Amino acid sequence: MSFLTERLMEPKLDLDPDIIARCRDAAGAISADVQRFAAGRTSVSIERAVLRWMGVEGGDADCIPLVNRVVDLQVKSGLLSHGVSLAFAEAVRNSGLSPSDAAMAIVEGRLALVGPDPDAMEAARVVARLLASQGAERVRRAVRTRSRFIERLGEGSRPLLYVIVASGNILEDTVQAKVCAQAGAQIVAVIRSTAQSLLDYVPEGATTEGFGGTYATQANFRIMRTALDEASEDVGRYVRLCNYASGLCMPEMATLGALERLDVMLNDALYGILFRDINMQRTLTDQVFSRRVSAAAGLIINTGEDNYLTTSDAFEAAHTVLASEFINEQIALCCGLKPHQLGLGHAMQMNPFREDMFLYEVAQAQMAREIFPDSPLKYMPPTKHMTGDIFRGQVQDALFNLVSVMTGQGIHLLGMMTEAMHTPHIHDRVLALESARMISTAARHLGDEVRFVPGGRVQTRARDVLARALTLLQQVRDEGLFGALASGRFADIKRSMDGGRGLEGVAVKAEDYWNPVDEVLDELIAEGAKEVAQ
Amino acid sequence: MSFLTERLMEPKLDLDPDIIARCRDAAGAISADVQRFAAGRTSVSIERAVLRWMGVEGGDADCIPLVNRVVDLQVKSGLLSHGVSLAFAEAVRNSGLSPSDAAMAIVEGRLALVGPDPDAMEAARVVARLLASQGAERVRRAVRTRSRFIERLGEGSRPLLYVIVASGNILEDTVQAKVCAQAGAQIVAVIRSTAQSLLDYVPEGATTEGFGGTYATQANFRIMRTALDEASEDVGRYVRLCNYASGLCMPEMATLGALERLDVMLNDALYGILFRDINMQRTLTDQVFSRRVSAAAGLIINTGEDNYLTTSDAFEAAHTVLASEFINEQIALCCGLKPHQLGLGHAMQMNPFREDMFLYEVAQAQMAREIFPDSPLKYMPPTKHMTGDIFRGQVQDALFNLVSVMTGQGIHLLGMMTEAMHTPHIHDRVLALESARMISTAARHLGDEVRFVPGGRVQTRARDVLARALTLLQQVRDEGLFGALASGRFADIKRSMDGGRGLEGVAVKAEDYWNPVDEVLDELIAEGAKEVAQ
Amino acid sequence: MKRDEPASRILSGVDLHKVGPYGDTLGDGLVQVSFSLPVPSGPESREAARRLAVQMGLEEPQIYKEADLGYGFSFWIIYGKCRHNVDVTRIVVPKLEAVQLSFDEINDLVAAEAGRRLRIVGACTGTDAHTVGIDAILNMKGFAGEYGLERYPAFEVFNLGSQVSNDILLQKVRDLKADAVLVSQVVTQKDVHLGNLAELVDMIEAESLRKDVLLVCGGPRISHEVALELGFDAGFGAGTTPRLVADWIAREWVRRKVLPA
Amino acid sequence: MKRDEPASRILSGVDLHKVGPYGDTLGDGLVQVSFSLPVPSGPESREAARRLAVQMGLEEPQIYKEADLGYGFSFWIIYGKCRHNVDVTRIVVPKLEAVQLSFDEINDLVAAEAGRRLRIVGACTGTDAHTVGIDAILNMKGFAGEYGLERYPAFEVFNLGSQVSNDILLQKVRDLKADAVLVSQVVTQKDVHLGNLAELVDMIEAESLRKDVLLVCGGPRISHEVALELGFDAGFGAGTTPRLVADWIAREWVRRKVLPA
Ligand code: B12
Ligand code: B12
Ligand SMILES: Cc1ncc(COP(=O)(O)O)c(C=O)c1O
Ligand SMILES: Cc1ncc(COP(=O)(O)O)c(C=O)c1O
Repeated sequence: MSFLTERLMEPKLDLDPDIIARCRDAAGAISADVQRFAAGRTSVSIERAVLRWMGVEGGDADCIPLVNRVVDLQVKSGLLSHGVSLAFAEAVRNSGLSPSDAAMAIVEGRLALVGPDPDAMEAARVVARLLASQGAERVRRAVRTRSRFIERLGEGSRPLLYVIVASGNILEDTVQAKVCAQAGAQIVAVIRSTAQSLLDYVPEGATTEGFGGTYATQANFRIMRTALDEASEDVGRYVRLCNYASGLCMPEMATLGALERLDVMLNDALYGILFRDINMQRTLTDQVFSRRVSAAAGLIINTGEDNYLTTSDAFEAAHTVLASEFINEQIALCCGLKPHQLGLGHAMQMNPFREDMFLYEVAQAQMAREIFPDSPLKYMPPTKHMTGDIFRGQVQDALFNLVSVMTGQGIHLLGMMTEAMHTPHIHDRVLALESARMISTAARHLGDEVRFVPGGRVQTRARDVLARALTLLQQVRDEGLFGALASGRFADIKRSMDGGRGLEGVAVKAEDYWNPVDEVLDELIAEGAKEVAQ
Repeated sequence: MSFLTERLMEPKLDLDPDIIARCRDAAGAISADVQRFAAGRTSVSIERAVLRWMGVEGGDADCIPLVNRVVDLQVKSGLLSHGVSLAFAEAVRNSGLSPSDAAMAIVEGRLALVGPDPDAMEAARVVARLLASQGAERVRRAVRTRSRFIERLGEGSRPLLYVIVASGNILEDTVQAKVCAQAGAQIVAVIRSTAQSLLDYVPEGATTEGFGGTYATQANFRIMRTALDEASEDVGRYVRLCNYASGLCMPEMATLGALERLDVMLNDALYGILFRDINMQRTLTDQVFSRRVSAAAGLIINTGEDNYLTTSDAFEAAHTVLASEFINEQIALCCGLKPHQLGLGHAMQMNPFREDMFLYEVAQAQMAREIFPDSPLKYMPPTKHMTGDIFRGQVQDALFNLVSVMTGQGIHLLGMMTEAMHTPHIHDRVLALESARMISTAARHLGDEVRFVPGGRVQTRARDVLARALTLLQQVRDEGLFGALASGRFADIKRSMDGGRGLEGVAVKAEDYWNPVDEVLDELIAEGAKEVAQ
Repeated sequence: MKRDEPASRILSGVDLHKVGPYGDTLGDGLVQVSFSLPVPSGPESREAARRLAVQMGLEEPQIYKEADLGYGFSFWIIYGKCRHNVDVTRIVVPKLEAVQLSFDEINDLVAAEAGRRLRIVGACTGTDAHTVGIDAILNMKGFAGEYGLERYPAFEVFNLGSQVSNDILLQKVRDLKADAVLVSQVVTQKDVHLGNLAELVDMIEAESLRKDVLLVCGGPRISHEVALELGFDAGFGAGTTPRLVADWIAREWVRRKVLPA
Repeated sequence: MKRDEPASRILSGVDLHKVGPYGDTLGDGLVQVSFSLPVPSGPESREAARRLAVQMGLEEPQIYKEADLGYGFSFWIIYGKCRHNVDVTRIVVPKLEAVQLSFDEINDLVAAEAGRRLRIVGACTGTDAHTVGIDAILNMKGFAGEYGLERYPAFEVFNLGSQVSNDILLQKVRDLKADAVLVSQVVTQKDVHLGNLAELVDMIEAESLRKDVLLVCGGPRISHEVALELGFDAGFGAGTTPRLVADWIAREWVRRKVLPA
């Protein structure tokens, strides 16, 4: 496993460590609450993810994933709260079929999906554990392959330059991704087709038709990983692959990412709640499972608080981003993720014509680095104030690129001059990469050379935002995260406990709820922790 | 008269004041030398300029300027060393004609050009003084008009944004200049047609055909000043006009600039010597006259050492620019110019792909500000490393714009994304102005907020360059400026004492050399100095 | 020579019958073009890029940037002299009338003519989740310093939010007896928005509701022309301010009351 | 799927008979265009801009930026789908052969075939004062890590510098019995360089020196094709390195010695 450790610059903002500690305390309480809530629940997607860990792949004749068909049967039987794994393991044990064949047999009615008799319980558990540990073996292999790649090829200097491909056609995406790699990209993210987060299944197969993005499927993950492995060899540098563990299938996406050696995944329940109107109970529950999977598979997660500034004003609402980063950090740590796996989101979204905006953006970016010194952070470019003026856009993005190097960001998403217009054309990314690389080189040690005037605009701004974040975090702690979302504390958007999509897929766990993956995840996470300790 | 005073930021580079003082000493010695040399000489262009001050305008039937025809007669008579003014004044006195009519009469052979008899000498002097003081009156009026404009309308915040127009057609230029003014330009420079600096006359009339620029003529000056006055009213801000007092007609250009209320003029003998192969004796002599005219007329001069970095490497040769600024400063002060009239040239010309180039450019720009705190400086954009990639160009220029605000430059020439391709298209300037304005606003107080690490890369670089500038200045002092130019100390170009164009137009002044303009200039300069003192 | 005086008067050379691009000299036709080609860079593809420029009507095309992007692609920046021109005097554009009424006038007009609040149903439809635009028009807070429609006493606003399917929207239109339907579409890749908007028109027509409602759409890639083609009554593009929409709804509603189609 | 494998193979869709622009999907034809118009912005000029794009062969042109520049001008940024395409298989381009000889090989070749140094006269002519380019080719120091022609034992170089009139150049060519003349032209506004270069060819022909010298020109806007059209023997554009020029001169000189025109 590789670690995204950057040299941290000397702190420059004179932030009060006590206030930071109090923010962490409040966020810790919020997170504990969420954790408690999620611990008592499962969801259809968690159960489907469990089946995927246990080796079920593929779809039925109509391309409906077998995992959906199987879990739906369990739901129909009213047994979701017990989980699906034991019943499925029992079916495998009885039939002697491979997991996927067993699933197909169940779907076709050739095999029953009924929980084991009390006396078969232990045998079913054994089978379940065996299948899950086969999944774990694949994940371990993926982790090892990644480590070896990085040891052999390295992955270039920080910040890691991150671009998206989004043609809708996975074949076209692979070529575009390779072009990006050659132009200097270090992370390539495949953006999903617009509606995918609302789908309660993961589509099957290689796909060539998507809108505003390409469907995330296991086959597409594999195709893209292969292409990027080739590109990595070509450019002599490991190129990471990113996708989304987000939306209604968050747990399954994380699982597929773990199995198919993705390296980075966007993962943030708050994003789904606020921007996709996904039910909060559902997605916060799903998130715990997904983050544990990411922790286990050495994935970096990217969180989505940068998005708040697309609906709220970046100057006024900067503290909401910081507060959310604290919450996301605590939730992630609870799930076993290590700080170096946290690409906490933030963004440069201020009106470029605002006086001293550059100073405030520097303050915000520098603050994030100082408060989360061991996390790579994910720094998003200006998007909201981008216009159809591509020439102006190049300038806005150049300023962003400079703030990024100056403040030592870890993951740097590239701004595109055509942001306000379309998903990027093939050369848009190359031009953006060139700008970012030029600026990283030209300003390489700027961060080392610059200090801010004590008590000046930059320091004052940072302290201000931190103070407001503390107030907000304490309010959220008092209301609870669910309450805070209901009262519109983030992104100026209000969501209710029972509103949004996907609540029907949540079940309070029965007394005897069990699945083998939780155990396997504990093991993998412990192994990872040992490695870090070494 | 208005003053380009900017708030100087606190010094940040910890430069040694003693080294700076020693640089000034050396430059002072160099300048005294040049001044001594020039004081003993006159040139055809100085004499023509004297006639222009005395009121001669217009051309003969072939559009050859009357001043050329008259001075050529004087040259033919072998009397250049005595100057033309007394002979001309005598002709006016004898004929009772207006200066231009008298000139025409001389050209047409209807009036003789012979020096006054010894007993008419005093009367001729009186007439000469009268004519010259009429010129001075026009200049005073221009100065007053400018002051009133600026008092009434102001001219916007610093740095003054400077753009060029260069369509070749003065009418087209006026429209383009107005578009610039509306987009935020504060200085509009009309670039001259390519070969004009090599012409030993100033073309006559409004012109619509030029290559790489528009001819500088008195009529064109007037047309453009009128257009910019209209634009100033439209935008509620005085827009300055710039042209060149440079090339073989340097003294006349300065004179026309003074008469036609130009506000800024590029003026640097070194540029002509190095880049136009103009003879050094000629242009250094001409320069003293021109700078005194600029001093008298409240013109800002821009010097051209930025150009060195188009032939030399900007990293290696940075100290040559600084050394040249010291020399230009001392020569200018000797000529009566005040520090606020000195737009000493420097430029951002480093390879954008060089590591830490941004830091070194900041060091250079900051150093220039700290060493010449009372001068506006003229900061040139990247030109040499610009390519046909307009999208990259926008980024290079954005970095330049940022350095400019960050270091508090006074006059900011705008970089064009199309620099490597053509003189600007109408929207090129508008896009450049938008970028510069956006960055000035967004980073308004960046300079106030940032300090450099003591002994770090930025400070070390600045000290290094300063130390090397001192060594160079001491060498030049020892060799003399003429010798230094001969040995290629600037811009990697060698020029000889008698080489280049225009030497034949220089004459060592006779004992009795006299002209009325020198006196008038002394008066005007003294008036200006009084005003500054107030 | 004032700021709003057309170039034609200043240069006294612009022939409005033949308007073409302007670089730095009237008639130079200078145009900048950039594109990628799915062939590697090199002399042959350089010629191909040049020929494309020529086909586009660019004379003397100058290739200023040629970059091999790897994996069989190249990128080109070209300038050339466009020989096309347009007779501007003959252009007639269907367009929305400029705003004429103020906040108060709009409210007064509706009060006088309708005697009730007009019911407005707004939504961002299909899978589109971009609510900022429609919210800018509808929310109290408004946009660019203007109040949104919710602030007008003249309107009763039902903002259904994002990702609303046409089914549900139709249902609401029926239930709420909407006077106007405001649909936002921001994601336009592969023209998803066109299908989605056209479907709504069909559904509304199928329900014979067409003449009862004003059908309005908006979004950064929407224009009034496109809206009309799709069967909407109006379309509003990038930078639309709420009053423009309020004014159009109020006046159009009154116009239809007075002279029904 | 290697870096230098053409897209055609990877997507197995690129038809080399019909190559057109590529945005993000094969065949989309996407092109970016920008230009100013000498008319103020507004609905009519927007339509004019759109029609120009259509005339250029852009389908579904999208206007992404429309700016009024004041004083009767407007600026436009447009994207559209270019319907033109080019048959790349039929393109044949006159081009300089790639460099084949090394520094030493060039010197050896000249030593062997000429038995003396070739005399090279270089200048930046007319009123052009841009010497950096010609110096990059001629000076010892060279360019992009390669030695300039002065460093080659094979050549004797006379660099006349800038602003050299064709008269003086011709004089020197005669006096020095030049084997090759290298002319640089950087300023190209209003095509000044073309006249200047053509004049030199005429003058050299008039003096019947044409067959005695290799006539070479260079500069950022010069191409080999343009050079041939003007009557030169070769032309070198932006980014030329000295060895390319040295190689061409040496081999061309030898070729002519062996088979005189
Ligand atoms: C903010 C934003 C988001 C936010 C949206 C938050 C929210 N609640 O709205 C988030 C982060 C959620 C988001 C997500 C995505 N986005 Co988005 N996003 C943007 C962004 C940055 C700004 C859009 C915006 O808010 N503009 C400001 C508003 C005020 O302007 P407007 O929408 O044009 O509205 C004005 C007018 O058009 C008009 N108007 C608009 N609607 C209506 C309706 C009526 C009736 C009327 C009268 C007027 C009107 O009035 C408004 C005021 O003037 C743009 C890029 C950009 N800079 O434009 C990308 C952009 C729109 N997004 C894009 C994409 C592809 C997505 C995703 C689909 C990507 C993915 N596959 O994951 C996702 C998923 C969302 C989805 N399915 O819709 C693309 C769309 C490309 C295209 N043309 O198809 C863009 C252009 C970015 C890009 N270059 O790829 N996005
Ligand atoms: C440096 C420079 C100057 C310097 C020149 C110093 C000097 N001694 O050379 C100075 C400051 C003096 C200058 C002045 C002017 N310049 Co100037 N200048 C430039 C600049 C910034 C860089 C040019 C350069 O050095 N390139 C680097 C060299 C290595 O590249 P190159 O010339 O292309 O040469 C290579 C190849 O082309 C080839 N090559 C070139 N010549 C030859 C010859 C042969 C035989 C061969 C084989 C190969 C060859 O090999 C070289 C190595 O690869 C460009 C903008 C830019 N970024 O390109 C403007 C530019 C060239 N200048 C321009 C102009 C207009 C001027 C002025 C005329 C402006 C004015 N009216 O005052 C003045 C006057 C000078 C004049 N009359 O020529 C314009 C030309 C516009 C046009 N296309 O017509 C440009 C493009 C700037 C602009 N956008 O306006 N300039
Ligand atoms: C955390 C997170 N998840 C998901 C997405 C993508 O949106 P969706 O996949 O829901 O369309 C984003 C987009 O920014 C995000 O930040
Ligand atoms: C001081 C100075 N004079 C003159 C010029 C213009 O050149 P010319 O007028 O000689 O063509 C420049 C160009 O940068 C300059 O810096």
